[in-house]
Amino acid sequence: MNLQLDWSFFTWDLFTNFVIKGFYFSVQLTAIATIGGVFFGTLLALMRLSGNKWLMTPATIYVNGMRSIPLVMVILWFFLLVPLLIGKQIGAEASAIITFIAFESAFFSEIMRAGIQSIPRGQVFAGQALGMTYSQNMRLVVLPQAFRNMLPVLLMQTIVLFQDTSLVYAIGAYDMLKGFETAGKNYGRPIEAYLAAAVTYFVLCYSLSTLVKHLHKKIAVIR
Amino acid sequence: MIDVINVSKWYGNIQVLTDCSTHIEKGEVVVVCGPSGSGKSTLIKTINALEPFQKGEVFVDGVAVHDPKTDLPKLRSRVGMVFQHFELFPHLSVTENLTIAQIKVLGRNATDAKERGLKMLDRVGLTAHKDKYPGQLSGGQQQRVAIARALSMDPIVMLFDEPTSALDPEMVGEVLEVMTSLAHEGMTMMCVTHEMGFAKQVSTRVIFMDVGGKLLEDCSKEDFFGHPEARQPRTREFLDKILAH
Amino acid sequence: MIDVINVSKWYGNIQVLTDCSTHIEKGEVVVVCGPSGSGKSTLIKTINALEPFQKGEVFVDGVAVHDPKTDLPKLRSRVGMVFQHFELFPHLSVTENLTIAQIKVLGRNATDAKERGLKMLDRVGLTAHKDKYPGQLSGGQQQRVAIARALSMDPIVMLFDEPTSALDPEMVGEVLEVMTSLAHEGMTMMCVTHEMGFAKQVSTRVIFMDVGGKLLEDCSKEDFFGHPEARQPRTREFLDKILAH
Amino acid sequence: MSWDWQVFCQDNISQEVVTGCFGKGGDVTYLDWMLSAWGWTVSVALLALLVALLFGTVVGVLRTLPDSRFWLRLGNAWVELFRNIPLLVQIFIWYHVIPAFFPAMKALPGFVLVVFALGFFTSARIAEQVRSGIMTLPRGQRMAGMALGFSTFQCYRYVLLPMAFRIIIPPLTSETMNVFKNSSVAFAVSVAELTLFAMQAQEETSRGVEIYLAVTALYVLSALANNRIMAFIEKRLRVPGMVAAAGGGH
Amino acid sequence: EGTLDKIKNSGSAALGVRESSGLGYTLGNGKYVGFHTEMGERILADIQKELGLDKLEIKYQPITSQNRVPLIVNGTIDLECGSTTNNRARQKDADFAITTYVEAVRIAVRADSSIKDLKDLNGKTIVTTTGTTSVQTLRKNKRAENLSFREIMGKDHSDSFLMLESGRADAFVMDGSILAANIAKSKSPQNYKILDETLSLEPIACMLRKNDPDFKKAVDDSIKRQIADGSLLELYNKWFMQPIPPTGVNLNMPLSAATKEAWDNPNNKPMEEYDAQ
Ligand SMILES: Nc1ncnc2c1ncn2[C@@H]1O[C@H](COP(=O)(O)OP(=O)(O)OP(=O)(O)O)[C@@H](O)[C@H]1O
Ligand SMILES: Nc1ncnc2c1ncn2[C@@H]1O[C@H](COP(=O)(O)OP(=O)(O)OP(=O)(O)O)[C@@H](O)[C@H]1O
Ligand SMILES: [Mg+2]
Ligand SMILES: [Mg+2]
Repeated sequence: MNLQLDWSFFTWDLFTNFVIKGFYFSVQLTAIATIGGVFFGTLLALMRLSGNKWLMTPATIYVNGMRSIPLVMVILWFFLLVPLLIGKQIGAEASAIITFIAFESAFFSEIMRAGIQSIPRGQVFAGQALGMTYSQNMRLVVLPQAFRNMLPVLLMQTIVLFQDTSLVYAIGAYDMLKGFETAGKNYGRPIEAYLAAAVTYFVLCYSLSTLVKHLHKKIAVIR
Repeated sequence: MIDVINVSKWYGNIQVLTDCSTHIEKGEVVVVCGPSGSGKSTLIKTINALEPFQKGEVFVDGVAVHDPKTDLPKLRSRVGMVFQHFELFPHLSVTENLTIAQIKVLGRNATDAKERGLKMLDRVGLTAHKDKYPGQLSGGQQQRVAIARALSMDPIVMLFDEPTSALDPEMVGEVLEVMTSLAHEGMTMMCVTHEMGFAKQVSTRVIFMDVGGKLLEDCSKEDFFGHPEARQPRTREFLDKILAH
Repeated sequence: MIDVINVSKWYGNIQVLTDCSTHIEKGEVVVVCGPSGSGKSTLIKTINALEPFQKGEVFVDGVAVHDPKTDLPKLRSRVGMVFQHFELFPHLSVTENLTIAQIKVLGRNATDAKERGLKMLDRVGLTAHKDKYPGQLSGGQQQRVAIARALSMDPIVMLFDEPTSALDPEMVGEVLEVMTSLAHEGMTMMCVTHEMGFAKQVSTRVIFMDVGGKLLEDCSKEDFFGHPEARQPRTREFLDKILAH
Repeated sequence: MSWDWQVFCQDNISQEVVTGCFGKGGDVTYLDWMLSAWGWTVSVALLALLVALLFGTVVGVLRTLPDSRFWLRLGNAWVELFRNIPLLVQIFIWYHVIPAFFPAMKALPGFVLVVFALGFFTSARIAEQVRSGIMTLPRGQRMAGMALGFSTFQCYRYVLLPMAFRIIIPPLTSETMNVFKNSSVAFAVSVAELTLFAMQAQEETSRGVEIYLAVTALYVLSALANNRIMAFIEKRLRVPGMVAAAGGGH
Repeated sequence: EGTLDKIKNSGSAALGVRESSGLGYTLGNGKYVGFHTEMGERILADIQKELGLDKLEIKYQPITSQNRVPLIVNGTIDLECGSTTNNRARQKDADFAITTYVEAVRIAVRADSSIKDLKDLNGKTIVTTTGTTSVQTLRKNKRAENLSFREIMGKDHSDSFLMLESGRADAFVMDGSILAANIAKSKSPQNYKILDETLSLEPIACMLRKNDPDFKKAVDDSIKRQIADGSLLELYNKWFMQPIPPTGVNLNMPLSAATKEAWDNPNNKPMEEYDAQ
C-alpha cells in the first residue's frame, strides 16, 4: 500500500473557508428545488393526467425533454439562453435555482404521477360521491395520499438532487463538492479532500434518508 | 324521486348499458342483482353522475343529471353512496372522514359537522372508535363508518354497491343490520347486492340485469321470489346458481 | 396421513396457534372454519411448511415437517395447495402454469408434463382455455385452473385456503362442484371455508378455530351440525352469525 | 454570437475546414471526433447498465429474502453506500484511492473503472426498484411457488422476477436514461466520451454554443432511442389480459 | 452602452477570476488572489480614478475554462483576468488586453525519470488536462515529431498531477506556471522536475467584451502604466519569487524572457503568431 494520507491541512479554518459556504448553497438549492419541484411537478402531473389534449401534450413534451438532457447541459443552456431571451443578466445563483426547479419539476412530476395513479380509483369516486369538486378531491383526498405513498421515492430523488448540486460548477456557482475540491487543489491534497467529501456526503445523505424513513413510518397511511 | 329514462352507455364499441329505464319512489328499497360485468355498478353510478352516459335522461329529485349545466358536486352531496371496498380516506381519522365533506362541501362549521358525524357514528354503533384510523378497523367496522359518512351528509337517497361482498362472512351481518334499520326508517335506497336474504326481507323491488346492461326484470320482491315461473330463463338460472350452495 | 401434534406459533409476543393437535386419515375431508384472524390459514400452511412454527410436530405421510433436515421443496411438491386469490402466475399461459412445476420440480419432460396438465385441465372442464393467460379468465375459471395445477403434481393431499371467498357468487358453484367431485374420488382434503353447504355435504370432519389459534372443536360433521347444544358457546355464536343471512 | 457550423468540418490539428467533413488518412475532424465520442458514451452506458442490472437484481433480491437478517443487512449496506456518495466522488475513489490499496488495479484502464463505478452507483437504485417490484407482488405468489415445491431460487427465477421486472419497466426506463446522462462523468477518468469532447472541442474552437448544441442533440437522440427500445420491450413482455400490471386491488 | 458607462452607472464591476490556476486562485471564503487577480484589481482601481468614482465595488465571479467566453459575451463579467490564452478563435468573440504573461507549455516528470526531452516521451503515457490548449499542442507535436505515446486527460490540473504522482502517467504536459504551482504544493516537491524544453508559447491576457474601444483603451493604459512604473514586476515577484498563501511555498519562477519581451513591446498578438516565430 503506497497511500500516505496527510490530514495536516485539514483544519477548522479550511472547513469554514471552503466547505461551509458550499454546504449552505447546496442545502439551499436542494430545499428550494425540492419545494418548487414538488409544486410544479404536481401541476405537471395533474396536467398529464387531465385527459385534456391541450394540457397533456405540452406537459408531456416538457417532461420528456427535460428528462433526456443531462442536467449540466440544462444548466448551461439556461444560463446562456435566458439572458439572451429576456435581455437581462441574472446571477449564477439565481440561474441555478431557476434551472433546478425547472429540471426537478420534470422528475417530481413523474413521481407524483405514479403516486396519483397508485391511489385506487374508488377513492376518487368516494370523494366525488361526497360532492367534492375536482380540486377539493385532489387537495383533500388524492394528493395527501399520493404524497405519503411517494415519500421514499421523493427522498431518493432529493438525495440525487443534493448530490447533483455539484453540477453548478458549469456556471461558476459554488457548492459543497466544489468546496472540498478547491481546498484539495489549493493545498495539493486532492485525495484527502475527496475522501473527506465522500464521508461528509455519506453522513449527510444517510442521516437524511434515515430521518425521512422514520417520518414516513409516522405518517404512512395505515392500510 | 329517481327517474332513469332510456339510458345507454358505451365504452368504445362495447355497450354496457342498454336502454335502461326505471323509476324509484321516495321510501322504496330497490335491490339490483345480476351476473358479474352486467353493468350493475355502472347503472347505480349514473344516478349520481359518477359515470357519464351517452344517451337517455336521469332525474334525481327533479334535477337533470344528464344536463351539462347541472351543478354535479351539489347533486352528489345530496346522494349518499357506499362502495364495495369502503373507500374511507385512509389518511384521515374516523371523525375526520365523517366531517371533511360536511365542512368543505356543505360549508358546515367544524362543531356542527362533528356533532352530526358523531351522531351517525353512534347510529352504527362505533362511537368508541372515533379517533382511530380506517386501517385500524375491521372490514365490517369500516363499512359501517362509510355508511355513517354518507348519512352525515343528510342524503335524500342512499346508493349501495355490493356493500358486503368484500367482508368476512361473520361481518356481513353487522352491515346488513345497519342497512335494514335504515330501510325500516324509510330511507330511499338502491342496493347492488347478492344477499338474497336481505332482498327477501327488506326490499320493495328487485331489478335483475344481464350482460350488456339490459334490465331483464324489474318487479316487486314478491313476484321476483314468489313466481319463478314468470321470470326469464336467464334469471332463473342465475337464482339457481346463487341459491344452490 | 397427517399428524399435527401440539403445534404452537408466535409472531413476536402474539400467539397465533395454541397447542393445536389433530390427525387426518387418508381419504378424509376436513373443513376448518372460524372467525377472521383465528389462525386458519396459518394452521393449514404449517402442514406444508409454508409457515414455520416454534413448538410441536407435524408429520405428513411419515415425513417430519418440523425437522430442519427435511427436504421441504420435495415435501411441498407432494402436497397440493389452492389459495384464496388463485395465485396463478400471470405471466404464464394456462398450459405453462400447469407444466412449469412438473418440469422444474418433478423433472418430468415437457411432453409428459403437458399431457398430464391437459388431462387435469380437462377434469376441471377448461380445455378450451389452455392457451389463454390467467388475466383473460373469470375468477371461477382461474380457481379451477389453480386446482388443476395442484392436481397435476399428483399430490397425496390437497389443502384449500378459502378457495371460494374471492369469487363472484355465481362462480362459487363451479369451484365447489370440482371440489366435491374430488372428495367423492377419495382425495384427502383439508379445506378452510365458510361454505357451510359444502361442509354439510361432503366433509367427514369439521374443525372450528377461535382467535389465538385455539382448536375449539374437532368433531364429525354430524356432531358439528346436528348437536349444537354440545358445542361451545363461541361456536354457536359464530354459526348463528354466518347462517343468519 | 453568430452561428458557425463549419466548425465540425475542421481538422483538429490544423483547424482548417476539410471538404466532406470527414478526415482522411488518419486526420481527424471534429465531426469524426464527436461521433467516436458518442460511441464511447454509448459503450460506457450500456456496459454500466449491464453491471447495474446484474448487481441491482442480486442485491434487490437479497433484500427481499424471507428471514435472513445477514443478507438483508448486506443488501441495505450496499444500497446506502452507493447511493449516498456523489458519483463523481465515487469515480475519483475508484481511480485514485482503491488502486493505492490494490496496485494491480492501476493497470485497469479508466473505461473499465468507470463502467464499474457507474454500474455500482446505478445498481443501488435498480436494487431499490427490484425490491419494490417484488414487494408489490401479492404475497400469495411466493407462497404459491413454494407450495408447488420450487426452491427459493426457482421461486425468484420463474415466479417473482418475471413479474417484478414487468412491473418496474417504467422506472427502469428512467434509470436507463439516467445511465446515459450520468455516463458523462467518464470524462473525469479520461474516457473520450461526449462531455470530454464538448469541453475540449469548445476550448480548441471557441464555438461553445455550436458544440454544446450538437452534443445535447446527441444525448437527446440517445435518450429517445433508449426510450423506444424500452417501450418495445414493454410491449413484447406485456401479458395478455393483464390490466394495471402494478397489481392493483388484491 | 459601453462597459465604462455601465461601471460608472452601477458603481460596480464584475471581475472574472480563477479558483485554482497558476495566475489566480482562491483562499476560500470569497477571497481571490494571485498575480492576474491582483493585476485585475489594479486595473479596476485605475478605471475608478479615471471615472472619478468615490467607490467601486468589485464583484468577483469565479469562472472556468468552459464558461469564460460565454460569460464575457452575455455580460455577466466585465473583465476577465485569469489565465486565458489569446488566440484567433477567441478573438472572434472577445477582445484581449495587451499580453501580460507569456506562458510556456512544458513537461513535468518525476525526478527519478529518465525522460529528458520531448523525444523520450515515445511509448510513454502522458497526462494533460481536459479543456486546455495543451492537449492541442501535444497533438501537434505528436504528429510533427512522429511520436507515439498514450495520452490521458485529467478532469482538472490537480487530477492530472495526481496521475503523475501515482505513476499512472510518466509526464504531465501543461503551462509552466501550473506545473510549478502543483509541484510546489505537492507533498514532496523535490520528487518532480520540469524539463527545459518549451513545446509552445502562449500569450495570456485579460479578456473583455468585443467592440468596446474606450474600455479596452482604459484597460491597456492601466497595464502600460503598471509596466512602466515597475509595479507589475513587483507584483510578479510577489507571486512567483516569494512565499505565497495559503501554505507559504515559493514557486521560484523568475520572469521569463518571453514575458519580458511582451512587456517591453506591449501588443496583443494571438497565439498563432507566436508559433510562427
Ligand atoms: N373503464 C372501462 N373501460 C371499458 N370497459 C369497462 C370500464 N369499466 C367497466 N367496463 C365494462 O363495463 C361492464 C359493466 O361493468 P360494471 O362494473 O358496471 O359491472 P357489474 O355488474 O358491477 O359487475 P361486478 O359484479 O363485477 O361488480 C363490464 O363488462 C366491464 O368490463
Ligand atoms: N406476518 C405476520 N406478522 C404478525 N402477525 C401475523 C402475520 N401473519 C398473520 N398474523 C396474525 O396471525 C393471526 C392468524 O392469521 P391467519 O391469516 O392465519 O388467520 P385466518 O384465520 O386465516 O383469518 P382470515 O379468515 O382473515 O383469513 C392473525 O391475528 C394475524 O393478524
Ligand atoms: Mg360492480
Ligand atoms: Mg386466512
